[in-house]
Amino acid sequence: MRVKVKFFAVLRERVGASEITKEIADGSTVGDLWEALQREYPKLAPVKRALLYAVNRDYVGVSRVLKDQDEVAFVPPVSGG
Amino acid sequence: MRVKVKFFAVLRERVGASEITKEIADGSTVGDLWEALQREYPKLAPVKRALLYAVNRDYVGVSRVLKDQDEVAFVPPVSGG
Amino acid sequence: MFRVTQKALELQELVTFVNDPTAGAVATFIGTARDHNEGRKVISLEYEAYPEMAERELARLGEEAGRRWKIHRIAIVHRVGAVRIGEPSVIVAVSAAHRQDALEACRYAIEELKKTVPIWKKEFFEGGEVWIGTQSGQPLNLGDKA
Amino acid sequence: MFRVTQKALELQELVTFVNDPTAGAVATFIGTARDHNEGRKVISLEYEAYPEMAERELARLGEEAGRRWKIHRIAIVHRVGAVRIGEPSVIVAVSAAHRQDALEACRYAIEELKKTVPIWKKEFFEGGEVWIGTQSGQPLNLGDKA
Repeated sequence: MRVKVKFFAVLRERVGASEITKEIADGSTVGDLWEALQREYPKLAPVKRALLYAVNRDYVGVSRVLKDQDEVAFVPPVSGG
Repeated sequence: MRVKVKFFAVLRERVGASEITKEIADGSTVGDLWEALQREYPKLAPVKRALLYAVNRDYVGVSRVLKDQDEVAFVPPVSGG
Repeated sequence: MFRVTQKALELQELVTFVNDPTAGAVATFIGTARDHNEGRKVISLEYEAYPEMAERELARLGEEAGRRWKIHRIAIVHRVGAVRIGEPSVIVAVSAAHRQDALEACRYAIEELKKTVPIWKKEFFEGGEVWIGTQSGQPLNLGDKA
Repeated sequence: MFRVTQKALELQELVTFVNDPTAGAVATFIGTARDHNEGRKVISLEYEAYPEMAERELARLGEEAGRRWKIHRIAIVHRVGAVRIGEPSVIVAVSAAHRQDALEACRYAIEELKKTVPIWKKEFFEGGEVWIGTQSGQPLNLGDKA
């Protein structure tokens, strides 16, 4: 199945894209997707801290199971205001 | 000696004037002046509550001794805002 | 900027006055004439001030806020005369480098203004008019029925 | 009104939106681009958002404020793109019958916004640029040096 992945701010710059489409195995979690992305984009590999995850524009936990066509965002620490 | 007396809001309406000049004895306090005014303006006589006193635009205590040409104000409870 | 004025209050004027490049935060409070109070349907308000003293008290209040919090600038302007429903009667604007200082000083200024600054509100409601006493919104009671 | 926009923010627009004849109080907070941060001389700021989610989060925040305090209306607008020094990056406006509710809900909204709404600030300073991490004003540290 395929999901849409969105990157913002520092992650967007590291990946070099604001949005990609990614093929993943059925039953994959948000955490599985993140690990796959870390292998694919070496600059994501060292990121350890304070990421939040959103699926279809809601914050979710790392163990959330993804569905086909989900929109997934990896949210670095926010700094609005 | 003479002092200028200012009335505002409900007191102004009761006295029927916003400003008067009043002759008082040397050594009179703000409290003395207030008692004299209560005798002169019967509608002030029943006023018992929460008056503040100002001399020359500063809040003062009731025992403040007045000087010639002072500007005295009797301040009913404020309600700005 | 500490002012008692007959003119309609302009929020942006105060914000422009307090804002500066070294401030990151501006907090404002706008008191507006409300159409109801304590069960009465309010038609309009009228404010009276001891203007020279009120402006001095507003300035003191601003200085005290500056001693308590790290603020850049503060402006407090109160309108006098008739104020229509929905119109502002008072505006406080405070700038600071950090939001906590701006927010706390703004709250302090409006709270203190209501306690100490010689300004009085008369409420015109359906069926009468009344001077308001203190912050409670209750009609003024001087301890008598005159 | 919960909005993420490229356009310059207009304070009066928000205040007009939240104010109504039944409200007696409007509190606002304006975050502006400051010319210094953590010892760095800031030249300009740039904000990036996940706009659809940010607007949803702003709306949720407004609803939560409405559950916690007795407020009439709330508006939160955040700018994205380049923001020049002195210009507002975010405005919160809250109306209520009573000032405490307006002031507390306003403070709550700006505090929460900084914690949960997916918006990011990049600081352009003399000698470089940096993404800001969290409320501290510190450069973002993702646990690495990449």
